[in-house]
Amino acid sequence: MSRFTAAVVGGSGFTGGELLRLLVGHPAFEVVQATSREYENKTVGYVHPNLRGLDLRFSSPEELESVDVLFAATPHGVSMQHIDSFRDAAGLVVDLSADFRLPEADAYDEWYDGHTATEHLADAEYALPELNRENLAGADLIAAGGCNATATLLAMKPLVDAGFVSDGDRVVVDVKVGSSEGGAGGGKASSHPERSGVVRPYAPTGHRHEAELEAYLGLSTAFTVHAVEMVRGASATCHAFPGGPVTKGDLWGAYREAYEDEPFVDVVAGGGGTYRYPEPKAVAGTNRAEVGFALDPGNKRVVAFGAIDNMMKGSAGQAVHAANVALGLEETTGLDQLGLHPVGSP
Amino acid sequence: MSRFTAAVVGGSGFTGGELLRLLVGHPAFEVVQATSREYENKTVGYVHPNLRGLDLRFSSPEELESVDVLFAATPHGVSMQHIDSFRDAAGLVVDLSADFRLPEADAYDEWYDGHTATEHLADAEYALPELNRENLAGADLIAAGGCNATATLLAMKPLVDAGFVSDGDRVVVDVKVGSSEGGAGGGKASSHPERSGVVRPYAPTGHRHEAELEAYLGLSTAFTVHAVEMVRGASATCHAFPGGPVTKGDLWGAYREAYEDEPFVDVVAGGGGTYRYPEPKAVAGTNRAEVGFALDPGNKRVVAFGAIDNMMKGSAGQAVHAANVALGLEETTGLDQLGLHPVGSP
Amino acid sequence: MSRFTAAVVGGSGFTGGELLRLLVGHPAFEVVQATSREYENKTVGYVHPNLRGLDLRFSSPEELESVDVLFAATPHGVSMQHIDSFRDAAGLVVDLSADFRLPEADAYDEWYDGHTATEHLADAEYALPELNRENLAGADLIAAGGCNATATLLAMKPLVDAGFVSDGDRVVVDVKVGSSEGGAGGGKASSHPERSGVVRPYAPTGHRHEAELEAYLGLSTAFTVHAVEMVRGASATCHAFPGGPVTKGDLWGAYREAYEDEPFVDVVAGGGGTYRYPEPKAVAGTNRAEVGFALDPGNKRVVAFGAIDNMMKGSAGQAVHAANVALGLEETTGLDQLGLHPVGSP
Amino acid sequence: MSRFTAAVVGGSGFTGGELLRLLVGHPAFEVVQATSREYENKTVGYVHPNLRGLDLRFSSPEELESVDVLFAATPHGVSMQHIDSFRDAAGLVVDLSADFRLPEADAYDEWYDGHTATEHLADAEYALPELNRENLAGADLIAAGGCNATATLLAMKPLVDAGFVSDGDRVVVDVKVGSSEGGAGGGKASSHPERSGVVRPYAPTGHRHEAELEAYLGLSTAFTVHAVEMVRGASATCHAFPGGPVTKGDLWGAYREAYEDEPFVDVVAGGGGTYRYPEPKAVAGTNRAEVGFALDPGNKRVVAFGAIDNMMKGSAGQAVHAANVALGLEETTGLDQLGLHPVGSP
Amino acid sequence: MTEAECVECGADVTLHDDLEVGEIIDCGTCGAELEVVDVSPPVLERAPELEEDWGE
Amino acid sequence: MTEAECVECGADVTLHDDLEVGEIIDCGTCGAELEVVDVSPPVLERAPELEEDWGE
Ligand SMILES: NC(=O)c1ccc[n+]([C@@H]2O[C@H](COP(=O)([O-])OP(=O)(O)OC[C@H]3O[C@@H](n4cnc5c(N)ncnc54)[C@H](OP(=O)(O)O)[C@@H]3O)[C@@H](O)[C@H]2O)c1
Ligand SMILES: NC(=O)c1ccc[n+]([C@@H]2O[C@H](COP(=O)([O-])OP(=O)(O)OC[C@H]3O[C@@H](n4cnc5c(N)ncnc54)[C@H](OP(=O)(O)O)[C@@H]3O)[C@@H](O)[C@H]2O)c1
Ligand SMILES: NC(=O)c1ccc[n+]([C@@H]2O[C@H](COP(=O)([O-])OP(=O)(O)OC[C@H]3O[C@@H](n4cnc5c(N)ncnc54)[C@H](OP(=O)(O)O)[C@@H]3O)[C@@H](O)[C@H]2O)c1
Ligand SMILES: NC(=O)c1ccc[n+]([C@@H]2O[C@H](COP(=O)([O-])OP(=O)(O)OC[C@H]3O[C@@H](n4cnc5c(N)ncnc54)[C@H](OP(=O)(O)O)[C@@H]3O)[C@@H](O)[C@H]2O)c1
Ligand SMILES: [Zn+2]
Ligand SMILES: [Zn+2]
Repeated sequence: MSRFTAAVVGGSGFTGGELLRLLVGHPAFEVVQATSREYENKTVGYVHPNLRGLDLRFSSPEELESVDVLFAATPHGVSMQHIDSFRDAAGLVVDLSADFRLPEADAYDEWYDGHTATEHLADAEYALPELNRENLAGADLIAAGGCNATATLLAMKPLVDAGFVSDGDRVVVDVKVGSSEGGAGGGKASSHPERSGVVRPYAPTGHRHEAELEAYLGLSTAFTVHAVEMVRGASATCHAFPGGPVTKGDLWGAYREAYEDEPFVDVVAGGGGTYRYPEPKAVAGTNRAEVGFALDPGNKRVVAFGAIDNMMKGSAGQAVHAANVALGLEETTGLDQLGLHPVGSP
Repeated sequence: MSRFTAAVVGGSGFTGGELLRLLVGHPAFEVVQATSREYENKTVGYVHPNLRGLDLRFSSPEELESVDVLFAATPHGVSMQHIDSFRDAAGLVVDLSADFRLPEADAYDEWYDGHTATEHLADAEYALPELNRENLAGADLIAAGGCNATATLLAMKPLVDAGFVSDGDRVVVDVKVGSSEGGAGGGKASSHPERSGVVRPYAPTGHRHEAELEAYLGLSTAFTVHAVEMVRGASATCHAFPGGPVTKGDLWGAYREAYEDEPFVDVVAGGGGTYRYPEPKAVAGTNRAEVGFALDPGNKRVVAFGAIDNMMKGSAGQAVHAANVALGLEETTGLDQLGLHPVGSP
Repeated sequence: MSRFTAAVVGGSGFTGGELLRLLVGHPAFEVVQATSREYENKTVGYVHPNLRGLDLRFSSPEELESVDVLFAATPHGVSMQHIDSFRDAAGLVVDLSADFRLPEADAYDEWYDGHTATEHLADAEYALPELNRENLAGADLIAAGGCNATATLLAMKPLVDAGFVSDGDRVVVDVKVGSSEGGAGGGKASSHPERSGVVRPYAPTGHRHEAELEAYLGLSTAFTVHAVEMVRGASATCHAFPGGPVTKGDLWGAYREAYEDEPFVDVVAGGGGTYRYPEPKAVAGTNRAEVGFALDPGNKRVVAFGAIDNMMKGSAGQAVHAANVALGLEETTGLDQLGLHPVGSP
Repeated sequence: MSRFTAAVVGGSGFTGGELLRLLVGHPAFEVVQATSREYENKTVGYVHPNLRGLDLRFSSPEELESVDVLFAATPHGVSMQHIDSFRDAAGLVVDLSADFRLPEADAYDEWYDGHTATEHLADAEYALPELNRENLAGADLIAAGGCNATATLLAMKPLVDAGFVSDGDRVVVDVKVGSSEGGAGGGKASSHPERSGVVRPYAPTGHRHEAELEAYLGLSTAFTVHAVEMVRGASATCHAFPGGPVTKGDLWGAYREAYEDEPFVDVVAGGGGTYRYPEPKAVAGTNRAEVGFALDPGNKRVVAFGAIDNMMKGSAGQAVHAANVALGLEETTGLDQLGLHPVGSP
Repeated sequence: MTEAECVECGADVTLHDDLEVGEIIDCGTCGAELEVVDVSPPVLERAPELEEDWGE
Repeated sequence: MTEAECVECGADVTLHDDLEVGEIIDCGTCGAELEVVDVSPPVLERAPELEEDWGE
């Protein structure tokens, strides 16, 4: 197997830590740098106790090593600002922030605070292979999707592809997420006593991930995001109202068509036992997604579900998956982690 | 203050325990009986550790004492079967099950397994004072609402009353609930290792509480209920699409109109600090409801929220509140519990 | 009933919030001031969502109102510094910090950073009525105990009183506490993702509460404190090795002797059902303590348990209880909250 | 690499599921059978959602396939009863129950309900390689240790080996465990509403794992086990009182000596950052153990900590590790899972 | 080994040899619980569902 | 004590005496954070919001 050197900018953060976990166990990568300004010179294990065994210290993002692949796991706006030096340092840049997720500069004016490096937008490819596999091979700038967007895109894609939901239709997306979505820097509302046990509408309307749904599925969505009691996990419940009649068989057909060859997606839709629909805890720690659906004939509604680990399939795992595709590696390399059963609130 | 004797049938269950907690602290009630078949002759504190101080033992439901008020906290179907003896034993019967919640016998054929005591349906009053106060005074058969229905009814009522949502409109209701909703008898899926940390679509479609929304607000709803990590709490997120334009001021007007004189309802809609929208943990252990809304102009959507303690405002608290009204007591008597802050996952 | 005015210095903190909750529901108190520097002029409900109904805004601790009772819920060192103005403002000062808990100035040099207002130490009475009731009547400076110390004192007192454990004996105390013990200001280790689900030895040795055990029971203890997953609660497991033979009957005798007339202490020691030994969640939100024991004849060991709500019996509740005694009120006034069942992780 | 066929008796249980997860990902094993009476003919994924991808159905334990290695993950007493057929079916039997853990038949009379297959006891080897590596090579009956015993053995072994604690000394062991320890069959006390958020002394005295400490370290321990809020994890806090003076340097020396060559043990003892002492959540899902210590000079005490995943290092992981040794495989084969960070309450 | 079609999702379900009428198996694709109503040739039907009872 | 109308929900907000321009208070009804932009007579405006930053 060919081997590639890798750097993680923002290695002390939550998704940066996940990247390190994945790359350290990945047979084709060798991690040569992880940056942190706050923890410069501290061992990686100081911050990430699961990586105590790793013989690596954080270094400054000011002095980037030259590598094959640079992963950036920094807050919105940082990659935009440093994209030139990132691309100088590495042939392939994989960014986990929103900075290169949307194809059009305009969308950044509408949904974010504008864009300051628009000349790179045309080079960027959306990382989710289930949507954009064909454009990833050989890409040199990849933008990992938003976690809530990813859960929703995977849940809705079969319905869109099969034509059950289309352009004008308004889909209600009700998302539940864990606290790791907020990153390592959390403020007062993220303290354990305040954040524990909540069902908290933290983004009741106007969520930025609506833009990704629009851009990549052409879908109008009305998003509401709730913080719930878990650390890892994003679960999207999408309420769609197809124009015409749909049967369970139609739905199975659509989901099978979309995912039967996908290595990371399981369709879970109403079987027996305890786990009948997608659940984030079943995929925590893995790059897997569970998607599924339920039919509500009385309301002419299809409820589509998508459950992922926000930091994995929703971010770092998706990033590594896309890098595998871009570099011509076997897609699942380094991403064969299995979920845990039983498991509490991971 | 006049005093009333009370019995709790199903006193060893979850809502039965809540009834006992409330009645024991209620200045106008004296509890003379609590039934349980499984725990007959055991002290109430054997089952409910918070009531260790109570000098009362469970007795058989076969031998009902004659009391002023009989509260029944038994599974669906039990009250129907025993309603004659319940009404013989007490002048006022307050039932927490679904057995007398719906006004029409037909609805029981559609949503439940039919009804075997239809002759009592006409006597029954729906317990929620915010909807039905005027009919409760002097009632002698009262049916406490469903918990998910209660959260939704309280969230949506102002929008219906103000005419922002009307008959034909389809409202998507996405509910998140705690494990106590399943009652004390839980099976495998309710065991701690399997139930912990879930975001589990347990009633993806076809939820029976749609019937109460139809009956009491004339509203068509498309319900989906998720089990999430908490023991107490039900939180309804209602996605409504008013026909015409609505402003924040309109919404504040509608909610204030509906609730400014209500002793148990707080409107929480986007202020500052950590707690900006309704949250179940803020009302856990109390008879309070938090309701609120957010406006999504882009999607022409109003998101309405309702958060309650499923066993309190959603059941036992609502029952005692209704009994207070029926008996001519001050409405808040015995129901002045305050929530806790901070609190984890109550 | 006589009525007293009260102020809460540090009203925006966790125990300050509990004081407010208790005093607002207390028939003999009227809250006239709650201070906060950070939230000056904001409503109390902005910080404490359970007190939204309260018509009071935080004011500056620089301008203290003249009141009957001033409660201080500030970090260690603050009361020491302001004790003169506190005592000027109020006839009775009840302090929740450690500043006046220990009788001897020396002890502050050993366990804390010394003491700067030693002239008040002689006036201070330790708040725990179960230990010090006789000295509280008429006191004008009261120091609420430490929460871990309180749980341990209540668990061990019967064994000491009965002579089963004595001076030279070394008792191992293994404590488990919730996240609210850290107060509202928590840092990174208190963020939800890092703090969730831990069994974290946060004070493996050298815990300051050993000093209170020494001072008030004459007991040498080897303390270890673990943070575990809950917000409220402190549970002390005390491993004691009596010199001579002890029977279960002896132990029941000792605990009954100590607590049968105590209004807030329940002895729970190995009965049937699910709740056989003291558990913090059964007393969360209340001023109650559960204490109990198990006999280990093979190891000649007695295991003594104490479970409380750290912010209630372990702090604010204890403070109000002591104030009731000091002011000649019925001890239980305003402190009749019952625990919840079922309840999750409160 | 040589390949071995494997069967899991009790494959529908919690540790049976972990065995399947490990064996499916293990390059040297091929799983040919998983038994369950309750789920006969159902897919493995019906019970274990993390193994949906596995093409295997449960079969009856009455019809055992002939394999190289049979793993038994059945309740105490079952292996004893079927040991002859187990050993007929496989050259190597690895048992996860207590049935062959103790070397002497007498000990079963004292701690369990006696033993009915004592003739096999002499063949059995204790699985924990850190204690018994030299006897595992070529073994054909292996008994995985108890989970609480494992956490304690690993924590205490360095102190015993270094002579800081010896025979007569009484060590207090205070254990905190997750709900998966109870297995999949849990009753009422294990239901989510009752089990959530507890600090529950479930085995206050007389815990059977004391026997393993006695047998394998020659140590007298006074065990108390608490159920706390987590699903996976066992954490032992051992309070030891060495006869003579001990320094931190001595302790570091002892732990390093014991574990520096061990692939699965990390020593974590008071460094910086958030994770300073052993924590079960840092090792959840892995075969790793964290051990550490704190010195309490005032009390002449050493506090030793051990944290593991009860189902992994405390059972299935230990079993696979021992099988690797017995079969002459690289010890870490199939056991390279890394923990997660951040992670909630796994 | 024989196969039959799942009535829920249409996937092929592999059946073991000593199939008996009344047995319940789950579809490996959709997880539906299927009852064997005939054995030669095998015919499967959706088995009656056992829902968790959520009172509310 | 003076009063002013909350610009968010229309409720009356009671104002303390020594009100200063730039102070932020919250409306007792809707909780909105209001900035004092003038004192005589008092004028309140919605204060710029400080959102929790959720990266995702
Ligand atoms: N958390 C999720 O679930 C999730 C999901 C999808 C996408 N994302 C995206 O992934 C990115 C990282 O999120 P996160 O949750 O991992 O955040 P995080 O935990 O807050 O970590 C941010 C990291 O970036 C570094 N950093 C911050 N400012 C920097 C600067 N100006 N220059 C260089 N390094 C800087 C920080 O380290 P130092 O400050 O020490 O340098 C830290 O290592 C974000 O863009 C987020 O939107 C996150
Ligand atoms: N849990 C909630 O959040 C909630 C919310 C709203 C409404 N409700 C409704 O309230 C009712 C009670 O719910 P729950 O959650 O409290 O249930 P639960 O915990 O299962 O308790 C049921 C109680 O009924 C008794 N019981 C069962 N069958 C009986 C029979 N045939 N005759 C007499 N007593 C019988 C049981 O005791 P023995 O078996 O020992 O006699 C037990 O005391 C249900 O109708 C439910 O729909 C519950
Ligand atoms: N939490 C517990 O479980 C517990 C148990 C037993 C005892 N205690 C003791 O109770 C006290 C309070 O603890 P907590 O957990 O409630 O703390 P907290 O949540 O951090 O609250 C501290 C309060 O003090 C105020 N404050 C801080 N510094 C101040 C100063 N220099 N002058 C005036 N006010 C100041 C803060 O408000 P502003 O900064 O806005 O003014 C805040 O209201 C501590 O001494 C603690 O040891 C706590
Ligand atoms: N859980 C832990 O953390 C842990 C840690 C260390 C050691 N252990 C030990 O590991 C063993 C398994 O524990 P667990 O927690 O995995 O238990 P569990 O979840 O209850 O599973 C028990 C398994 O054994 C099967 N079984 C039960 N009785 C049987 C019988 N008579 N013949 C054949 N199969 C039978 C069950 O399936 P069917 O009934 O469907 O056949 C099930 O698959 C126990 O001995 C336990 O002490 C467990
Ligand atoms: Zn199928
Ligand atoms: Zn307002």
